[in-house]
Amino acid sequence: MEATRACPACHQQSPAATWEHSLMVCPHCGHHDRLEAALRIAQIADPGSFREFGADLRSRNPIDLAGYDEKLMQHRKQSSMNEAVVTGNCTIEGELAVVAVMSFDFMGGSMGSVVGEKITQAMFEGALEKKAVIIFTASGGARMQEGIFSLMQMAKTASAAALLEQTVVPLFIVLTHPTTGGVTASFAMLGDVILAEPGALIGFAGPRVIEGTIGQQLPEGFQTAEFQLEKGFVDAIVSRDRLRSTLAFLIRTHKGTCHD
Amino acid sequence: MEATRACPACHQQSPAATWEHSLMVCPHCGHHDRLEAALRIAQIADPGSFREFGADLRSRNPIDLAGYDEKLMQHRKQSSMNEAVVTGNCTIEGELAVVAVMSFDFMGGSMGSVVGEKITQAMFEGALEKKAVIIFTASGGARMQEGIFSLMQMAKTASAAALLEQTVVPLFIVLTHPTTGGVTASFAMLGDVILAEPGALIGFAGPRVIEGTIGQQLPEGFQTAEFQLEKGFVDAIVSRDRLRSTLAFLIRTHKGTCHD
Amino acid sequence: MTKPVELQLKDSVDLLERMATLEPVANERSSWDCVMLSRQQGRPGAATYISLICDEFFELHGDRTYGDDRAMITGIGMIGGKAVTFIGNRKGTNLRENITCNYGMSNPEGYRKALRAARQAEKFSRPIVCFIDTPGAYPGLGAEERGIGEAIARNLKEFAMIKVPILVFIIGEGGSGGALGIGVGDKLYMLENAVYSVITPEGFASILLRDPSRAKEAAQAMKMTAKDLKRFNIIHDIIKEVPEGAHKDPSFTANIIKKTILRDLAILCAKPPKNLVRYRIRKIRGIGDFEGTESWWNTLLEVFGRTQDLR
Amino acid sequence: MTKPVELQLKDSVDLLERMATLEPVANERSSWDCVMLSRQQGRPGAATYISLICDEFFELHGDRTYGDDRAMITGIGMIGGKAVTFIGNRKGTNLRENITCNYGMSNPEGYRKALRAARQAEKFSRPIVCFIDTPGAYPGLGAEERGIGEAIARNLKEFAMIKVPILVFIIGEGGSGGALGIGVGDKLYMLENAVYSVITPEGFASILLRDPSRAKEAAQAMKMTAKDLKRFNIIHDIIKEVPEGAHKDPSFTANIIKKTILRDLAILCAKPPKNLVRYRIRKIRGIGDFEGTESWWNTLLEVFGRTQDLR
Ligand SMILES: [Zn+2]
Ligand SMILES: [Zn+2]
Repeated sequence: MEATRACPACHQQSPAATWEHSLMVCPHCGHHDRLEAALRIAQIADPGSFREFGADLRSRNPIDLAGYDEKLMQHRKQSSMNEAVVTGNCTIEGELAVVAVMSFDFMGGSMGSVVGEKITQAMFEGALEKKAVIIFTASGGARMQEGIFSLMQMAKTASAAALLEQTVVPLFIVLTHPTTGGVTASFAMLGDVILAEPGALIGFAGPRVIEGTIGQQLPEGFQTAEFQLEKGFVDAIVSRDRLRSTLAFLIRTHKGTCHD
Repeated sequence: MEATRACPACHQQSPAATWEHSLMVCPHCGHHDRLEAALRIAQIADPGSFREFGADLRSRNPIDLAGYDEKLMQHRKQSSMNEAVVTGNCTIEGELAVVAVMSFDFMGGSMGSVVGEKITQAMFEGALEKKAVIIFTASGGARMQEGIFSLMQMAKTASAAALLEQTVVPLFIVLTHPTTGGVTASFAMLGDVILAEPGALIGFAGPRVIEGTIGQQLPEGFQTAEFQLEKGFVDAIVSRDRLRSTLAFLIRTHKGTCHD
Repeated sequence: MTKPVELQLKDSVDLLERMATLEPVANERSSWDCVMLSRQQGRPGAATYISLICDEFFELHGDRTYGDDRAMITGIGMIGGKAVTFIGNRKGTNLRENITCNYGMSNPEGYRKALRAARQAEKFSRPIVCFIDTPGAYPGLGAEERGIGEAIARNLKEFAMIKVPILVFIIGEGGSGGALGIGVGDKLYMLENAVYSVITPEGFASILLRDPSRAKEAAQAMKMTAKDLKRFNIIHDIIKEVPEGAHKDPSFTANIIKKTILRDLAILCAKPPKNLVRYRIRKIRGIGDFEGTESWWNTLLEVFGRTQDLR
Repeated sequence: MTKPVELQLKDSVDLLERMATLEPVANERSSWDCVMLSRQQGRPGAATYISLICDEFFELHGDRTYGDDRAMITGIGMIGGKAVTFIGNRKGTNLRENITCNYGMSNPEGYRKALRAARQAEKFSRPIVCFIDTPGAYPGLGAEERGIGEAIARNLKEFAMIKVPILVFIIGEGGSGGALGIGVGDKLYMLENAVYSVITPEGFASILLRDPSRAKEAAQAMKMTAKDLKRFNIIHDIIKEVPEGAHKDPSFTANIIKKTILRDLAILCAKPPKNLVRYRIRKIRGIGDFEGTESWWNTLLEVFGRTQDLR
């Protein structure tokens, strides 16, 4: 009998092959399920074009927090990733690009020194090689286990974005479920174009924190991609099957029509 | 018996000399009454320092509108002004400045070709002589008797402000009662610092037009200087007795502390 | 997706022939007729022309500050292999859309969205095409609260300095400051039956003629048609429509717009950015009709000489 | 209004003598004590220091887009004859003010107001002094609707490139992204009893220690005091307070801040803007603790070489 998989949103079962064929979008309700970084890259990059960099970076324990080393070790084992972001070069419909893909599965996609460093390196690679930089975000925010160092990664990635801007290389952001906290308040909101996957949760403060502030439940649809589109912070919501061609179109239309 | 004058706001009588002494601010309620351009200049410029320019400019009748020539003639006679703005060079507490003072008394302070031209010339004078430009606004908007030419004065004065910015010369705006329409939607909102006199009406659409849109009366205090401060469009509300020293302070603090 | 050159040429010839036959009809239309036609439900809007002109178009939303104003459309299109940023007023094509688009009347966030699109275009050397079609900025409470005056003023200032070509087409109603807010550019065109004015004829009639019912007369007196503005040298040229008006054959007009864009961009994209800006500002600087000192030309050049980014 | 030089010197000597006697007390204070002290009602805030430091100060309001956030103070001050732009969180000095200032927690318009002040300062070559004192950005509905994440992010990016010196003083609570939103600069100082952290100790305790009551322990583990951050090389120096804390003698601390500002500006104002920015970004770029490739220095220089405005 064929293996099936339940949709986390509508709970309907679909064959594993169907899920894969639909790029992990539920064929019943359109729910965009979380993707592993490797799968995301396979969906976006031209086959065989991806070359990873920065894979050797490993977090230290900068504030000597008890248990952090073990936690990291455990996540490396569980997730088959070294950190919460994978970075590399590739082509997309033949267009050169630098790609960074965050993964919520690795410590909630939290940004510590390594994530900040790899995002920064990706932007610098784009700046130097004049290649569009594309970042898929998925994060609960700063990695508080690294204390003040995690906060500073916000400034570090944002200043990298500032330099990237200065070199007139485009930064494209794809917000995926969920993107919150320190990542939202740094590079995630600094794209020349910001796309979002349907239904993704996008915000700064977490829903429970806001509910604590206002003393009541959040309105339906608050902090979704659709909400952010209406509020003017997202350029377009793009379903997963159109992401690849959309990114290629954006790269092509950001090369300069005049004076180049 | 001494001549008295009633306050348009609180209707209390005060001696004419008291009005003059208080810079035409009602000693009872603080109402800032409308000032003639000459009186404004006397209050702001160092004595004897004001040198007018552009006084020879006269409106034509660009769209051949019946009655416009007569209307102009009549206003010139009534107001002892040639147009709705007076421009010139002066010093303020010894600091060099270019000053433009609009007058609501001349055809509602409306902006036609001459007003647009004189404002533009004032900004260019500032740009060339590296002198701060200070504009006191008072206007009902574009001078519709000049048709499309009046609309284009908005673009003209705004592009002058753009060039002024490029030469790093400060533009200070003082919004006085009332400032609406095409003047609000051009140079009046383009100051590096925007001051306002207390109680001044400041807005784009006129109150009656908005009431027509929303089908009800406007809330108390809507479009006042205080409202605009709260909404973030005015840097500070400055009472008339402190305007002169405030402008001098602003000129001094906009000369550059570093690298100059 | 571009047509081969022969077909393009054939189109041009067809166009010229049809244009030749149109002149008289348009000539007979009164100012008020143009006002009515420019406002007519079903007249092609920015979205229609964009879709007829572009091989591909991707809409970009939002001002990154407050909201996404549906009354303003912005995005990137490919036209003849060139990437172009489009900015346009949007009225919607049916009653339902009219409402979501607020009948083409933008709030401040619409003008800020337009400015964001323009700055992005400038950053990536994409030329800009604007389509004007609005009764004016929205005169509502929220618009005043969020600074509609500031938003328009900022656009007038920033668009004057944008370092890529800006082509402006007034395709329907060009209503006052709300139209001008996306109307500063290098080349300004009006469709044959479009209008452009400082106030609506109704407003002019009630304020200056003291009788709102005299709007027809006001329209005539205000000189707000394409021909009037061509005579005043405010616009560069008039874009033809079929005799009944653009709604009868949108692709006819779209085709002329497309050709105009491609022709102008070939010329303007070649100019150094500072020359572009200088020409644009000189043109604006010269608008006005008065007696007295007019020796502004040398002054302007001197001011340009002192600017920081434009030398 | 500036004091003659002899008096200034005498102040300095007095200061140094008093400082010498203070060391031990501060050394004994626990992280949690600092947290409590940094939050204490009556601790001097940005407005207090500004008034103690400046000969004259003129507050400027508003973000020119949406509102005037009382939780953020911006304006121009004269200090020792130099014009300086001040930006600071404002909590208010009594309950009533606490409420109008939202306890120092800014909405997006507060960060945009700060950015406007910074850009004006840059335009007119005025150095910038920031005072940080906030529990964090406001986690409310409106803040999310109006893009608090975007507002902070933009500040981090723009402040990195501002071409005038930026001095940052953490005077009380340095709460997370809300603090960092006005915290990117050339020199970063912390008052002796100030704290700076990625999350409140309470938040850290409830999330990582799974027990909100263990905040005191969390404060220690997070290493959020001035001494911790000095050891990490995140801040440049520690500004002294009198033993009981800055509230007991605000002018004591104000005096050191003033001297620090005048000393730093004398050095930093002399540097070419591009060197300033390069140094600032290099410092930020280097923060992080990891194993693996670290050869970023040459890359950064190369990237700088390709920037448009900074060569
Ligand atoms: Zn489903
Ligand atoms: Zn009174």
